[in-house]
Amino acid sequence: MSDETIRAEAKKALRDRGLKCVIGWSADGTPFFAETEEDIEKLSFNQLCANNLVPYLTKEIRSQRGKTRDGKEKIVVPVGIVVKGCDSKALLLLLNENILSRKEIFIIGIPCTGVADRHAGGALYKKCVKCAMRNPVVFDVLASEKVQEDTRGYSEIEAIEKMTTEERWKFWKEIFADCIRCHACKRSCPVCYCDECMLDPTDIAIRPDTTAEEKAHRPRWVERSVNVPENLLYHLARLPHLTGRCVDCGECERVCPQRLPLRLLTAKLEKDVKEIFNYEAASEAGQKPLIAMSCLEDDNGFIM
Amino acid sequence: MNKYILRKEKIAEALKALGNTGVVYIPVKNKRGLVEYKELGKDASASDIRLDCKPDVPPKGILFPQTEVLFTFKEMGGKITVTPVKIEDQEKIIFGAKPCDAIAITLLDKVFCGGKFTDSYYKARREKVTVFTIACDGPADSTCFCPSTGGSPAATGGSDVMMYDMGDSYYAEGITDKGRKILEALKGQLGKPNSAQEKRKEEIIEKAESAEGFSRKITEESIGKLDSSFDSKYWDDIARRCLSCGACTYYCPTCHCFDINDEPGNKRVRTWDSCQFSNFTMHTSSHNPRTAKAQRLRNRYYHKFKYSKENIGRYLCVGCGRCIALCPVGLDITKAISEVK
Amino acid sequence: MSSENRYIPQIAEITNIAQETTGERAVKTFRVVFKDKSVQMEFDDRKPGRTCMVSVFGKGESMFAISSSPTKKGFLEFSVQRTGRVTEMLHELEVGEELGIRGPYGNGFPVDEWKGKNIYFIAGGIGMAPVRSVMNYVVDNRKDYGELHLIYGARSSRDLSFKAEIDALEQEGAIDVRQTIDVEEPGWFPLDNKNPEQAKFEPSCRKFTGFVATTVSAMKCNPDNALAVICGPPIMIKTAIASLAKLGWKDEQIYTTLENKMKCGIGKCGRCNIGGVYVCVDGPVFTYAQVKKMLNDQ
Amino acid sequence: MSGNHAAEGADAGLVSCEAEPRFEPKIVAFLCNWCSYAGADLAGVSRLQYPPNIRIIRVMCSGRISPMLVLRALKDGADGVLVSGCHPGDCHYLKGNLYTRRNLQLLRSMIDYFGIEGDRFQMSWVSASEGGKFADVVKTAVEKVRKLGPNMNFKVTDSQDRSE
Repeated sequence: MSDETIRAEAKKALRDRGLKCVIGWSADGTPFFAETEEDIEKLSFNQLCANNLVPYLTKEIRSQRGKTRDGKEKIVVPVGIVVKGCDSKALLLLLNENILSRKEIFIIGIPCTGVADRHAGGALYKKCVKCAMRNPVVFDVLASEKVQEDTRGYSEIEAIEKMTTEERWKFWKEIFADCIRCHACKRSCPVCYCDECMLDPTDIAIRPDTTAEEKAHRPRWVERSVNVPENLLYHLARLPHLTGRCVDCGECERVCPQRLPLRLLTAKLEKDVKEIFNYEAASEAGQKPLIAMSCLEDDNGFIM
Repeated sequence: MNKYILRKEKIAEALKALGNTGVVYIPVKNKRGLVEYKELGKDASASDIRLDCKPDVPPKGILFPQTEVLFTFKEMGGKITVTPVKIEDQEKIIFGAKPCDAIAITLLDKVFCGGKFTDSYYKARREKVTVFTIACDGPADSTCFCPSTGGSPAATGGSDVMMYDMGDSYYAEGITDKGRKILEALKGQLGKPNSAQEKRKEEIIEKAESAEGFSRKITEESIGKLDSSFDSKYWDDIARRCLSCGACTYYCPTCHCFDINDEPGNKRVRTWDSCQFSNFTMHTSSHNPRTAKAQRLRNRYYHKFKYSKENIGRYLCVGCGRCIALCPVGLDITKAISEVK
Repeated sequence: MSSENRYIPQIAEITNIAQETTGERAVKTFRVVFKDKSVQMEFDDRKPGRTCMVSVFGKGESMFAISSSPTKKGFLEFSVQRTGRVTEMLHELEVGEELGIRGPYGNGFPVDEWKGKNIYFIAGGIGMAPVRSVMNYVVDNRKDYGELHLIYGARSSRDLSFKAEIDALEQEGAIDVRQTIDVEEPGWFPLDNKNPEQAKFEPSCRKFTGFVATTVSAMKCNPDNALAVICGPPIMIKTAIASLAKLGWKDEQIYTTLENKMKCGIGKCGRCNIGGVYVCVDGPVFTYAQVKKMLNDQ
Repeated sequence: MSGNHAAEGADAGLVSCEAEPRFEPKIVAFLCNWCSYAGADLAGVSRLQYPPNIRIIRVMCSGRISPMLVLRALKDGADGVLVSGCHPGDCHYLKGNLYTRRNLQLLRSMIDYFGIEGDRFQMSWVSASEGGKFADVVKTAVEKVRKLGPNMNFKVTDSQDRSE
């Protein structure tokens, strides 16, 4: 039932708002960029449609930005996107961070009952078994009725916290010995949109006017060697960039070809942020970023 | 007459015997459900060997490790001393490879040891590796397409010993001298094949030649089409979904691109690299010949089927299908090459 | 011997550093001598225009053309522009310090096929480094070749390298030298970039203002029994070739060097390919006819 | 982890003045220029004794310290990291230390979560007039890290390294 609504709404928006394209999924679950009415016929939503499409939206919008030759701001052609509940939270986070502006996007929301885990032969993805964000939080139109949401639990995180330090180190050392640094987690993350990433030594945004000093003295925070210390630094250093920003859409864990439980990292971050700062990423529109705010009343915790 | 029967319950024993001649790598399922090659006795025991499926991780890392120190250097008062790292010369046995992975090793040989220059690190390891391959019974899973690349479920390329599944035992046959010699040494644990098993083996080979059961394929004619479709807009359409991560190249048994960097600790380190990363071809002048995702994706497919045919006379793809299985956005090399116009 | 380790650099000591130009994009010419004399002999009987991987230990390696001619034995010279991680450190090295060299790599210029021909050397900016090696080689074997012309362009007069050397060649009359700069300066005859053919200037005028391609058109380089060697930034190569084409040059007569990011230098790391061609082993010297056939990945 | 690490800590700078050499940790201390560095200066001027294990790096404000600097220090061999700044409200730049508190507090719980002892990363507020407090902060920090032993988590041991 929701496929017809998606296609109807997408077609209407494409015509009325002159969208550049509608980003959605095709029936086999792969991301699909529908640019014409007959493309839109291929849009669909089912359990295979697991990708978070927001990274594509960010690229489609930001690639249109910039100045025309005579110095005026380029006009951004709006883009349509189909979002599940967790995708919409990521989208709301980007709206709150002014990376995207609301008028540039037409959002078709789909209340989601869970997507398939591609490594487990179509079984429900672990994150979707108990999901607190099934209904989209920002949308222009909904493709079906809202569904019942569960409450968010952190049982797995508490289990790890109860371990002794040695056990935890052994647990994580094994995981990071298997990481092959293919960057799938970073590239599929909706809130990871920097042009230049400090976790990838080759990722330098060189422009014709970049001076020799800039190129020579850009620190290599993480080396290219793939071993436990470098992998540990890569994942450990990625977390501060996600503090109060990660919405737990679960893409990093879902796309990881080595099947590393990366959500155990982001969920711990989320739990800490809620406990210490009583802050939840993308909880409402216009919310200020956690790290960019300063507050006199924060408690000092372990600070001497 | 180098044909033997290895009963399945005797495999642990045979592996122990092989362990005396060198380090044995066997496919085992790791804690997260990924079948990969682990060292027998160190990270894996013979009982959890998995010979019934295609390993998720190819044996490439055994011959061409992801991180490898080339040499270390010391600087004293402007004077440099370079000490090469001693290239290991342990005997290694890969037990339970699939035919596509074995052929992939011969392709890596062509890249690293062919042409004007030879890569001495790879060559030193390669000379000490023996490959025991187990023939597949038709496609191992839905992503396999080895017949389209000149291989087959029972191809013996790159294998020293070929084994066929007889149900309760394996029919082992030495292909190369190294394979025959190592089988001779194992004679104690092996039996002789009877006529029924000989016939069964012929059936397996025959079925493999007929490429029965392979729904996924790339035709020669669509590969030929690549010459004219370099500038087709099709590449932009499919590359729009690509996330530029390195998953397809790191799991490909024949992808061999690497990066060399000097790292703290005064060492020059070679690591795997991926042509899909955005700065793979970035010049220091900021000019980047393959700056668009479409150019990079096209370059990978052309390298596998057109450029390799021109340079080493063979396709650099063995049809194992791992890049199809692992792509987070469902990009499919067989679909792309068949559909591009 | 195939088992030789191709990644270990040979150690060489810097014996002389010539500051060619100063400023942000300074160019220095490093003269280096191998510690191991037998290695030096191997390098001495090379073709001009071959390249080497120069190691600055701790920072990395980069591929540079050997800018000294093979006729000058016993040392190698590299003219390096300060532009990135390795070159910035290289520019801080002093005489007596050591660096690593791997090579020689690349095919070099086919000078034997050029016997008896007139040669136009057309260089832009740091493109002068590979041109210098083949130009000096040709000058040292002057009797084998016809007329020699050099058209050398840079951003400004301060950015022109090898001044003394080029002036000396001009005094000896070995080469007809024309230099051009992008930005107007006194004493440099201004050419009109739009229609260079109508430029009127005395044949003895040596210094011009205008792009290299403009000077090529203004000089009306004669394609009969001639060939051109063009090195420099991609845009300059494109426009210069277009000017030559207008003057009736055929693609096989034009040689150029292509630059790509290189890490191994021996055709293994899969990075410097244009289509199926690996620039580090199949190039860097190609005729324009070959370049046109390559699938344009530029 | 809590065994006597004298043997293993051999490369960690042994002070052999006592009978039995004990582990001397290397601690990187990022001190904010206006308060903590001045506090350290005062401790020195007034001859207060505190362990020599800290390597002081002066920064203009504790807000300058990004989590990456702390992690990279730990990875490059520091056994502990101390970040010290002005008391909340005293910051020369008004809010620098507030950002530090919010930013680095989570870092400590993440480090602990990974099995790298949380005590390896410590923070303190020391004003320009608190020479005594600075000496105490350094003493407690060094003792805590000494108890933990050398930082082995970021060492490449052959078994971990995938490069065989």
